[in-house]
Amino acid sequence: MEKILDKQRLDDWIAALTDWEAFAPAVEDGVWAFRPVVGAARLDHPNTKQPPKGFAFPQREVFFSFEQIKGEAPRLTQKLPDSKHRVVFGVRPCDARGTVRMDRVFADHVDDVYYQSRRNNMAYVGLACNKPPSAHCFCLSVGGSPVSSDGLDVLMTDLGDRYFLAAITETGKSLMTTAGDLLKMPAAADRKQAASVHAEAVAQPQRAINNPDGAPARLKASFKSPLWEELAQACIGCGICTFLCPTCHCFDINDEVTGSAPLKGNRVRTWDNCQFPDFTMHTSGHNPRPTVGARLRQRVCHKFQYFHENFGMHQCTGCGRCISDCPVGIDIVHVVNKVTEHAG
Amino acid sequence: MSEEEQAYEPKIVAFLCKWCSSAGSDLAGVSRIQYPANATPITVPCSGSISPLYILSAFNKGADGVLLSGCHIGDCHYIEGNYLARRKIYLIKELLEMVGVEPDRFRMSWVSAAEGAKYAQVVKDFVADLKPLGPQNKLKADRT
Amino acid sequence: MTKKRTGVFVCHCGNNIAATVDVARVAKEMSAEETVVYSQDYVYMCSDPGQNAVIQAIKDNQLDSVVVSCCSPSLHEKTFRDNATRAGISGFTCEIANIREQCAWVHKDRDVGTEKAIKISRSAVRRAGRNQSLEPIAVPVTRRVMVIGGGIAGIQASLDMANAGLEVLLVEKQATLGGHMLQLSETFPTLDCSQCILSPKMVEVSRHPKITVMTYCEVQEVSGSVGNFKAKILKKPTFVDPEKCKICDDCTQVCPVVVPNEYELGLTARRAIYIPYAQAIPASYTLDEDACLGLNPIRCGKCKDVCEAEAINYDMRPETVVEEVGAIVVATGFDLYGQENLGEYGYGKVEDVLDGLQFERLCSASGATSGHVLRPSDHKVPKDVVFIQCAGSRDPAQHCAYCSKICCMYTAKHASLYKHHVPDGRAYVFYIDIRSGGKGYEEFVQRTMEEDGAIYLRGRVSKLYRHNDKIKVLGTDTLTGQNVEIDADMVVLALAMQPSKGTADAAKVLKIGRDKDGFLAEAHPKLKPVESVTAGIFLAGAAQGPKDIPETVAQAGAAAAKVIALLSQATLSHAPTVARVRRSHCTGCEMCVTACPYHAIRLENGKAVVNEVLCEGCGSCTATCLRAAIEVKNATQMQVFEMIEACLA
Amino acid sequence: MIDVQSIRDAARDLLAKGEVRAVIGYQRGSRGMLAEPVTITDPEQADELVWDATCFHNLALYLVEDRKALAHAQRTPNLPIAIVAKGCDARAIVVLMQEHYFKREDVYIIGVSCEGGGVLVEYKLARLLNGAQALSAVIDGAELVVTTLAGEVRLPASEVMADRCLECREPFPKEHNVVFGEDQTSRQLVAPFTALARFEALSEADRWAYWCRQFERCIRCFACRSVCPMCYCDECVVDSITFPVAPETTAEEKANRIRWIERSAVRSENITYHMTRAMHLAGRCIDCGECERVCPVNIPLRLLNNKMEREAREHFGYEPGASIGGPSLVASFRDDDPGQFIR
Repeated sequence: MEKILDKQRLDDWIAALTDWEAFAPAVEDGVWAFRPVVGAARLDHPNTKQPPKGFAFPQREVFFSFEQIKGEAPRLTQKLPDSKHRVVFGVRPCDARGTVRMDRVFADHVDDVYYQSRRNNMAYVGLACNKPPSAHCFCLSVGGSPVSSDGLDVLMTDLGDRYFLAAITETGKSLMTTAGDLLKMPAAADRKQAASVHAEAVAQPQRAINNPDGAPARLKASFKSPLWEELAQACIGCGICTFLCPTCHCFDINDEVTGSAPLKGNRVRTWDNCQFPDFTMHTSGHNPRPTVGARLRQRVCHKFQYFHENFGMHQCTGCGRCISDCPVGIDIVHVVNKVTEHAG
Repeated sequence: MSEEEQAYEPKIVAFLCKWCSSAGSDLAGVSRIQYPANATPITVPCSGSISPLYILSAFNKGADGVLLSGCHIGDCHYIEGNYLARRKIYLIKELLEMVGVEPDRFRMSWVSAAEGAKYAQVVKDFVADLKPLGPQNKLKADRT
Repeated sequence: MTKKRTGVFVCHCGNNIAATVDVARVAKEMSAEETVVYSQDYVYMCSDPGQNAVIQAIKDNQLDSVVVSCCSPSLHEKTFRDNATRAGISGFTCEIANIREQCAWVHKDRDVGTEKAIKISRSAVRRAGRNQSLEPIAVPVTRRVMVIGGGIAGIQASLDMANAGLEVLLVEKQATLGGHMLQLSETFPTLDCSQCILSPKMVEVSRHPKITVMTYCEVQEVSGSVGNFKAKILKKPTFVDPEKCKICDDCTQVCPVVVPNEYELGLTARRAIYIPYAQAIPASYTLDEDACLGLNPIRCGKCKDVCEAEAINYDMRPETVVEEVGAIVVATGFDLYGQENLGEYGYGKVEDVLDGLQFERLCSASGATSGHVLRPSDHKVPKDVVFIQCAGSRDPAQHCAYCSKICCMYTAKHASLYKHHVPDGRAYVFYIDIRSGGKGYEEFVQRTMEEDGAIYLRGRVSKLYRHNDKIKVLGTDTLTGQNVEIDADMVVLALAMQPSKGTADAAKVLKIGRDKDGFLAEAHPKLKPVESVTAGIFLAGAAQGPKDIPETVAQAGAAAAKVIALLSQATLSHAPTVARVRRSHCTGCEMCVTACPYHAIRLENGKAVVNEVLCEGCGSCTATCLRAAIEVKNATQMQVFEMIEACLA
Repeated sequence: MIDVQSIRDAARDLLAKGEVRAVIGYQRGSRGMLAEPVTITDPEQADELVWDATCFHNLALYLVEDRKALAHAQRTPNLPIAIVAKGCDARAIVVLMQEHYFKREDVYIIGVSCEGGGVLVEYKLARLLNGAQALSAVIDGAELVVTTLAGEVRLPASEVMADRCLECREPFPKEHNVVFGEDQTSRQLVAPFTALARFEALSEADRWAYWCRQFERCIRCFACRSVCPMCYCDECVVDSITFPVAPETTAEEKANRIRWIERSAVRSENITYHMTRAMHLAGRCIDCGECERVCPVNIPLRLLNNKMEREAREHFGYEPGASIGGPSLVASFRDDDPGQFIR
């Protein structure tokens, strides 16, 4: 299904989605984030500071609450997420491809009920990148594209005064159907313009990983490379790269105790981060990844080797956030290129 | 004062130094001076031993007000613990106000072992000042 | 960690607690606590049956910690800690929840009171749940004392302690004992001769079998702590063997070097080899190395040649000895306020402007003028003498803010003595107030004014200068509002007392605090006036603050009594609730070292180390440390954290 | 204007003569014009060093990292390590030495004066360049010289400089072994604490609304503390696991870390974290502003630290980073410290 939406009517479409809570990029104190749509939604954002991964995988998730009266067995109460439908507008193709990877992780071997129940109620309406939103975009070298529809329910393309909409999934179709008359059938010229915009977008210069297909094998051969420490030299061990990543999904589980007579509290999942020095800390005091180099290697190899071995795809969608926001200039494109060049 | 304010009972954590303020509160007891029960005392060796984290933690755990009390300047059992406290506590007080926590949520006093009536008054005043502010939700952890 | 087994005992205190607090409910609520295995209430927990119940419950239930919810810990903490000890567990595992003074007695509403009592008790349970079993720290003691300073304070303290059987080491920087009191002519208010009352004490000290006198010695370094100090003492060479010296005075007759005599405050001269004064203790000469021509027979050698007793030995060298002592008394005394600071009174520039001590020497029978008051410039009898009080005292803007306390009295004494010496002379006293608190003091001042006829002028001297052979003194009498102009023959300044240089040195060596004026700081201004902040170091005399002789002697006695009490035990017992360092977390930033009021923490190999004997457990270090690397045992941050939680649950 | 070659020559000499074991400096990275931290050990590498208006980083952090690595390897080197240090960086080094983190002789400070300028802020520059891509940016006196594809542009430095640099009171590294550039400490661009004063003029409700928004945004990536040279603790008090484990660390210690805050990135925990951090930096923060720069969600952390700095300065006469030997702010006191707030 393909349609045309007058830019002026975007808000009307959102308003028509009465069964959905709608989110769109908004800027607060210079930070772009997906926020509930209040008033007019504008899709003129570069990219949001954080990808939309938190909708299905929030930074904090309560699994269950517990209470134990002294001498009795503990009582657990599961806390499943609400069943509200949420739709996110303005998702960039790279982030949508991140969602595909998250879906694989949280459905592999076991279904993560918390992730699944949130994810099943989500819809992503994407916006093709006519121009790269960041100087560090490299989606093309990791199998993506600025106009990719992978992971989206609807892909929108900016045609100037109107959007070209393509339904990707059944959910997407129903979102578009709900709009009724707001959406017009595209004319041939619209289709032609969309196609040319897409072609131009793909032709935009981007940074590149030189040999993405060869990366898994080459990284495997470079496990002991001295380059890791050299390239990580400036790393300060913060969590920016992974907390802003659309595919990083490591977490920690904690009991947040709120009272002790009776003992009660919540079991909570929070994001964790392989770049934190304590991530792999053992109780014994031994840390198998004691250095910045070991931790950078983990991040890079997880994305370009281990994940590939498990799922047949890179766990990186080329959004470039980890590059542009790194406080000390650690650049995953540079790292992968440098290590793979010197492999073996 | 509205009825709502009347009914609301602020929860106060009161850090009292062992030598002066805790003894002062004992004297209030011996003198049978009645004062509101909102403040639960925690006796510490010295006001100088109170880490700013104690104050933040009390607010985090849901205290509506935090009271600190030590020996008057010059009377510290440990000579200069209260001087160290005065400087540190000044800084945390400024910081709390800076982020917009109502200044009346946090109070420090010097109460000597002979000032039972003063201790009672400090608590009375604090409770009266806290009531109009209502529950403290700014720093309180939402544990749901 | 195995879980604690805590017992909770809630006291009714008759109706004192039970009237406001539902004690049974408190006991029941406490039994729901994770660590509580036993909980009861009882009408009088502190009664014999109550105490026995605690002991029995500890034994029957294998309790390892106890909470008693009752009255203030100031009343019965010791009682119940002793019970815990009697029952075989550490007394330091016992906590008191004060639900009487801090709860039942100050609230009327039973529900409210009960709720608060539960919070207080729960808080104590949490704290007890993390108490360590601690035993008091036992420290063996050295039953020896070092007294620094051989003035009247040091002499008195030494005698008192030696008479109590303690071995005393009396260290004096000068060549003789006696200090400033030795320089005084008479003492107020009785006008008895200073040397006559001091000399017998000096002799007693020198002959006392328990006292070792070390004159011409300086303490260079002190390490260790209460009960076990090590002092490094420098023995300066006197080049005269006191055992051999016969005090014949032949040596001074031949010595060619003349230098000002310190003992006479420069009013007279002495030789390079000298005895400070005739009755010096030890009775021996000292060769002033700095003044001597060279300690070398080629250079001079006259004294050695003439000494028949062969007491003079040019080869003596400085020597350092290390002495072990259990306690230290600091009696390093005072100096007069720096004369150079008082340019406005012409001191040092205008002849015949003297300080109080110089005037003492002028009056003294053993002084340069053999007890005749003669002015130094021309040895004439001064007929008009102006005494200026508060010279440097009570002047926060330019000099010392404090009152030197004794100057009103000694100026009265000076005026009185002067009139006794020169009955037809006129004594003028400029004063701000007369402070004459003390037995017989006010009467003495009155006698000086009325019987001796000293002229007291309330006001300050604005200016003085030499005018022909007189000193022109300009001032104001604020009582009459008149300007006063006096042509004086001599001016005596009642200079402020300030801590001696030796006091500053001692404070540095001993690492004890000084107050803003430089006097030694006492551990507590009211309750510990003779203790320094460092355990085992005591203060006596004017080093701690301006005081007169009787006060000095009293304080010396008090310091001695404290030392006697301290060293009467074979071992010292110290509370074990002291700071502990988590070495893994300590980065050696030294903040705790700076913050500790007791100098109980030092850095060793880049990590903080606590001297448990010096630590008083105040917790200043805990609150200062940024990384929770130092905590007071049984008052840890974890305990406070849980208590906060208990208060807000 | 400092000739970068002089810094390179100094670094090369030090390494070639064996006077230092490494030089911590700035190099050009792979991300366009931005400088990034580098540690060089080979004199040949000296030519890679750069000095320009993108040398944001407070390199003192790497002295800390170096110390940690040495401690981990149980090595005591016999040569100092050299570091390129701006005024703020040098103050940080002073605080570290005040806290005995290393000794003066362990560090060779190659001071660089910021002269009339400071470091730039990327978004300010981008706004002025109107889409043109900057290839390099150097401060020359009161101007920023930017090279773009279209040629050289000169911009007023004050319009692109970081707030911290505009408010800087000491753009010259007083503590140094060698120093390049003029001492222009007396320059007055913007009065110190201007941003703070502006913020403090807000009402209590507005202040809270502001911080509430900021702290709700925090994702607890801990970049602020990771980038801070003063946050050198092996284990932060707000972390709930025992990180430095020594042979004497008991199981109880490991199991019973105080959880002052939870790992959940929610407002209450975030605010407790940031306030604790501000308290722990009181008297230690030298206003390099790195925490604010690196924050991915733009929390104005400098305000908190500035607040503590100004209070310490005005009420306790305390200047962080002024003296190696002085006592720390919270470990000391003065008789006349303010006490009017105490009842």
